Amino acid sequence: MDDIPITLLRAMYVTMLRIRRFEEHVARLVERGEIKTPCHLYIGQEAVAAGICAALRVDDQIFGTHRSHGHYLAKGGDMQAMMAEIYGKRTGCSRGRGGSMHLIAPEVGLLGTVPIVSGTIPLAVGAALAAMLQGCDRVTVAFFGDGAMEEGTAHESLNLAAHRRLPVVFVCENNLYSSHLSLFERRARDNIVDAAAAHGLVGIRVDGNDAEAVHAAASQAVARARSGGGATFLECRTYRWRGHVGPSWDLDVGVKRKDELREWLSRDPIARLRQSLVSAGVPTEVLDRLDDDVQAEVARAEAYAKQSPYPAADELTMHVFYSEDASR
Amino acid sequence: MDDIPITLLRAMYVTMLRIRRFEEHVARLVERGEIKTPCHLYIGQEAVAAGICAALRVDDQIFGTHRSHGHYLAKGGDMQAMMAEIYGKRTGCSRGRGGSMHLIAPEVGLLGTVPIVSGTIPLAVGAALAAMLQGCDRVTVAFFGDGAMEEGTAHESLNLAAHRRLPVVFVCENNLYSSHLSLFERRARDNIVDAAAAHGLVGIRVDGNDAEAVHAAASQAVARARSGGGATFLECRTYRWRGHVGPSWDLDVGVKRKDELREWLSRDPIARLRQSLVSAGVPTEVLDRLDDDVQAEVARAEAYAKQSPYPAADELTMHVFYSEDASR
Amino acid sequence: MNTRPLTYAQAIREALAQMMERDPRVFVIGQGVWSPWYVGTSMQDLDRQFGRERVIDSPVSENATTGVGIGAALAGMRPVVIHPRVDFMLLAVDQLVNEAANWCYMFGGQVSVPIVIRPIINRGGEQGAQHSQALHAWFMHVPGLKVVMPATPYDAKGLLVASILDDNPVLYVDDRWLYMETADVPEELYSVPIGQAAVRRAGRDATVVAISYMVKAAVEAGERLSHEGVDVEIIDVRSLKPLDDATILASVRKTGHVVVADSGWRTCGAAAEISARISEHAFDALRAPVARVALPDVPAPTSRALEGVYYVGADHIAAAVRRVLHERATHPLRGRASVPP
Amino acid sequence: MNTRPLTYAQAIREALAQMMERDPRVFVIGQGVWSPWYVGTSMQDLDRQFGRERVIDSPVSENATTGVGIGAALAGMRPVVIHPRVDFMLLAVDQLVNEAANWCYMFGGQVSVPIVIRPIINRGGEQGAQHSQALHAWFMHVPGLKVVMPATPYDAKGLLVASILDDNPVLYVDDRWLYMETADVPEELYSVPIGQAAVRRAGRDATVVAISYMVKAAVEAGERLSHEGVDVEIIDVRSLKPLDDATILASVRKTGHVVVADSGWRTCGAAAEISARISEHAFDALRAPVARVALPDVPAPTSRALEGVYYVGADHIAAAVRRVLHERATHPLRGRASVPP
Ligand SMILES: Cc1ncc(C[n+]2csc(CCOP(=O)(O)OP(=O)(O)O)c2C)c(N)n1
Ligand SMILES: Cc1ncc(C[n+]2csc(CCOP(=O)(O)OP(=O)(O)O)c2C)c(N)n1
Ligand SMILES: [Mg+2]
Ligand SMILES: [Mg+2]
Repeated sequence: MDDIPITLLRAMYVTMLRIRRFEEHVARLVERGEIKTPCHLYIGQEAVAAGICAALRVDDQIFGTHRSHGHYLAKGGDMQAMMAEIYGKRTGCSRGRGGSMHLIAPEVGLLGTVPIVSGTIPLAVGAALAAMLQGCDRVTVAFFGDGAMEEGTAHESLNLAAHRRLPVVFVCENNLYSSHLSLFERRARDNIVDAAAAHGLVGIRVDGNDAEAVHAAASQAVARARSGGGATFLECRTYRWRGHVGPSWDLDVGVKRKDELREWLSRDPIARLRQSLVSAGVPTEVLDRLDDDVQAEVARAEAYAKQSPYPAADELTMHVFYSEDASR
Repeated sequence: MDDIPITLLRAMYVTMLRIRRFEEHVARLVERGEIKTPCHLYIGQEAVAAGICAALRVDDQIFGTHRSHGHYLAKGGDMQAMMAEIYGKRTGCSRGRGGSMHLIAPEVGLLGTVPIVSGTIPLAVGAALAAMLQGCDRVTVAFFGDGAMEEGTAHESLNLAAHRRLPVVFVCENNLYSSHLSLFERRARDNIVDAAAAHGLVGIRVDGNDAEAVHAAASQAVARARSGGGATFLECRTYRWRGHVGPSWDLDVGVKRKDELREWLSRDPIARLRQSLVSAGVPTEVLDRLDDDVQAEVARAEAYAKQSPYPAADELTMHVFYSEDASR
Repeated sequence: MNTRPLTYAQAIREALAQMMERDPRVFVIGQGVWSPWYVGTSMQDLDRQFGRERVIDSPVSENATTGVGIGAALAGMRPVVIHPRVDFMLLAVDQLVNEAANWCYMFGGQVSVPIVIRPIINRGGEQGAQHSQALHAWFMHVPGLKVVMPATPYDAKGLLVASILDDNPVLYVDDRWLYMETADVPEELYSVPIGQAAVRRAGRDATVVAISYMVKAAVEAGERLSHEGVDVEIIDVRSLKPLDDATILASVRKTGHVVVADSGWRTCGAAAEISARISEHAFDALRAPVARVALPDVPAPTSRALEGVYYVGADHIAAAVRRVLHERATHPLRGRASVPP
Repeated sequence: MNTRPLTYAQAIREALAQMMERDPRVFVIGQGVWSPWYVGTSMQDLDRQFGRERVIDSPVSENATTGVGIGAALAGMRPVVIHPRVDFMLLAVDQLVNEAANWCYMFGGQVSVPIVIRPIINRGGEQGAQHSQALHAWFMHVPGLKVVMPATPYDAKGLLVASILDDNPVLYVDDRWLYMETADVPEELYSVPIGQAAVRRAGRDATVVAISYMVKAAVEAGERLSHEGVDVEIIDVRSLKPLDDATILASVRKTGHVVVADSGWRTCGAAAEISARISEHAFDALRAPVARVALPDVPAPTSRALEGVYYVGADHIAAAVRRVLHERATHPLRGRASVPP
């Protein structure tokens, strides 16, 4: 893994910081009551989005879930547009029709994130089929959680992708919880990755808090997909620090996970990558300055969102159907 | 396997003959235009239904599919009532509302067969959950095909059964086809049984044309379920001789399987069990007499069905909702 | 009967608890049933009271979970299957329609599927298109399903009890927007008959036929209109299928003016059916066209600015009543009252 | 244009073939598309002509297959997803409604899902409850979906072309009972605009608004009634959503008597919506209540003895027309014609 160039490590570090600081601020805004749309925070899982997306080209495509602020930023989505969306503004990336759970940035290959669990998995397979039919070497990534593997749609999708050797990478972010239920409250064994082989796919388990490891696994999977070798299933083991939804630390709703959380806090993916960078000789002041920049960017995004107008009442019925004029 | 008592072998043989002769006759009736309801013939797969059901008690429960004449008879359903149902008569097991694809014999534990692929798999899991909640040691069996494993519902059901250690046996009759598509036209690998382990279940592959082997595997699975050991997945490898639907020999609709069929015809499960019985000292005349009896029974069923009345036109709207009076 | 004030959510909980106490066949399965985030207080501590074997929080597997409920019902139980949002139940429509609804008929009435499916309508709050859908009209359309939608705490309890006692699949659709409504509810077990509407306000001038949440809005509109001298009769349908035609038609024959108010989409919604039936059976009595108040044919937006104009309520009902009354004035010959005997 | 007689099924096939020839983005995916047992002759040899990479017969995975179509559409393709029975599509309603229908709105109109979903109604033949359902009313109810139901070979081709050209998700619902209908169809590529009804027979006395298969039945009924001196106007809606109100209302204003004929269930069906709209917008013109002809609220039986009474056709339409005309006689004051100016 030491062959990952330092610029890439740095880029991943910035991505992870941008996600962390953005969400920490969103958490405050939710607490202050400024933001109402349900926000499912990604804090703690940043290495997955950053590691995977660092292995992708701009024209590669990804799909996300209800918990996709991180995927949006990692793929290159505009922070201001996301903040405006979360505020319900007309300048939002979904023009105030989506909120936190429906993000899009087609210009950088984020084709959409939606909160129906498993909903985007077949969409990613379809985008991969499109690439194949179009004769492109584009790769598509589906991000989803451990809970999504309980939906039949996920299994149907794996089978379809395997059968047709489609250029898709399934990224299962196993954060050990599906809302208030831990893994063993939902399945007999901790063996999600075995679903891959059962459907005839390569399946790999990776430490989802290690950006470098995620990036390495993703690079292989993407290369396989791009070269016609078919789909890969990556189980990235990680943990969300906050509650299922909202800013709390999820020691509520009967979930007894205080000890667990303590342990996972000590495996902070950002601290870990920072350590790598420092070991590689990057001065800590440089890293601190990056953080300052990111915080300034978040502040600008907030200001932008706040000053943006809301959609007008008479726009309610616009966009039910597509029209080219309205799409611009 | 030589510890299966001869009476049981004989019983399985009779079951298989009853299925075979019944369906051969149904095939003729379809050809003659007397029967119109779509009939999916089980000929060639008889050892599965016979072997599994021989391991069950009367109060154990089963669910079937569009191809369930065999399951109905093996569990002890009344042949006359099934024939009348296929004729669309009021005396049919479903009173003329079901036809060949919707069979029921609750008095012997056949809770229902329906043609939505994978539709009854969760129902069987639910009946098993009921047994657990009721504190009974009843076991439930779900019969389904290889095609059904492509439906997400099947996977969801396996997970639920594994997670709660429910007393259910999943019997996947892998006849290598889902209507006109062979296995490899639908999945990457011939490894259906691996789905079991992926969901945390015991999975076993068995020769579905060997009634004794099926019975042995079923007995173990049923014993495990009954004793609180949880669910088992059995992949029974077999072959249907006829077309997906109707009496033809399925050399039609572009399915090039002439060679394959020839080979499978030579593995006739009935001939094989007959061989076992003969080896065990049962005289062939006895076996031939059994066949005569079965043929006579089929003739009686036909006569019964023919002379039975159709439902009256004004009964159309009866039974949309349940009422105790009407249920009798 | 002894009564005390309960919220709508508490009334649901009480129905479940009392039925589970009384009948060992009753159990609960569904997503989020251990979590207030999904079901509010409508199931609070039920798992502690009855054990997690009988109050089962399920994996994210809507279709199989629903099928498990149906299978358990076929094997002698009385399951209540919870879908914390109608939107998620879209994944379970196969089991609900292909299996539960058809089962009794398909097998000639010999067996029943005594199951309650409880999808919760949970909208607003900037959640958007996939977390706000109300599709009760779909289920009205399907033979073999009963559909109830309580609008008050009293009915929340009584209709849930009736649904569990019913031998058929019943869709019990509750609305999170009603959970904090409070009213006197009897302590005892009682049931509200499925298929009977309730007159929530008697009136002479116009009939408002309202569904679920819109009953509350109608009552508000009725208050307001009374100050304008308009005397509205409000019918709470309570049960969409079977629909209590008699109560609705009696009111329409009296007032000659009708507004049907639904919390679902307009086109092919429940209000369309009610409107069509009124036209069929009380055509002579109508002095103005039947008006519909319903959601516009638009997915739910998220932005508060759009949510504010998307949802309908008392204002819309009041405006529609004024409209139908106005139309009367311009067509003096319409309606039975004007037809010479 | 050069025309020649084609069956309805052949017309579908021709639309697919011509669109695939013309536009490399068009491809087909679904169950049974290589098998006449599922799709009749409507896709005959398409796989040979265009290759099995582009005409994909799918595993029994309705929801994922539909999602794959949607995903491909998002990535620049123009998929046609086939469900050989509406009943099987119940498993795909999640992707269809939660994703396809909502997508454009959810993302503020920036992207479209140019997909055609083609569920086939395939009933009768003693197949029963799980193989006979016609649920177009459901999809009318959902914002963001268009729904077309061709009744003739000409429309079968032209509406399919229009559906593929449309930038939005279109449900193209065809009916196996129409597959052998034969009529002249142009060889050239053409499209029939979505949202325009067609007048199939001009008449003065009563309007029959008919959907899909019921158009044929209405034409038969019209013939019969003409011998009784009753002159019926027949509207083929062609597109359920958007619905061509103007054409329907113009006819109703002319005749004052309406029968709406649908091949789906009655309660909350398409006929309910059409009836409600007519009442709303042409109330003054109505001389009798709008009558509905539709399937009874009963799952499909199997026995031929019951199928014979279950399905509706020309007889039912003719009877309904007679009924609405009779009602006129007893209420001479109803309808614009009778209202003094
Ligand atoms: C079809 C569907 N069912 C249920 C839900 C409710 N729900 C929202 S998020 C979630 C948990 C999903 O867990 P997982 O897939 O592990 O993702 P995570 O939240 O851990 O990132 C659930 C059950 C939903 N949104 N969609
Ligand atoms: C949900 C659903 N999708 C599609 C079909 C059409 N169909 C009927 S039988 C069948 C093949 C099923 O194959 P398999 O499960 O292997 O059973 P077999 O016919 O081989 O016994 C299909 C696809 C259906 N009945 N239900
Ligand atoms: Mg998770
Ligand atoms: Mg098979």
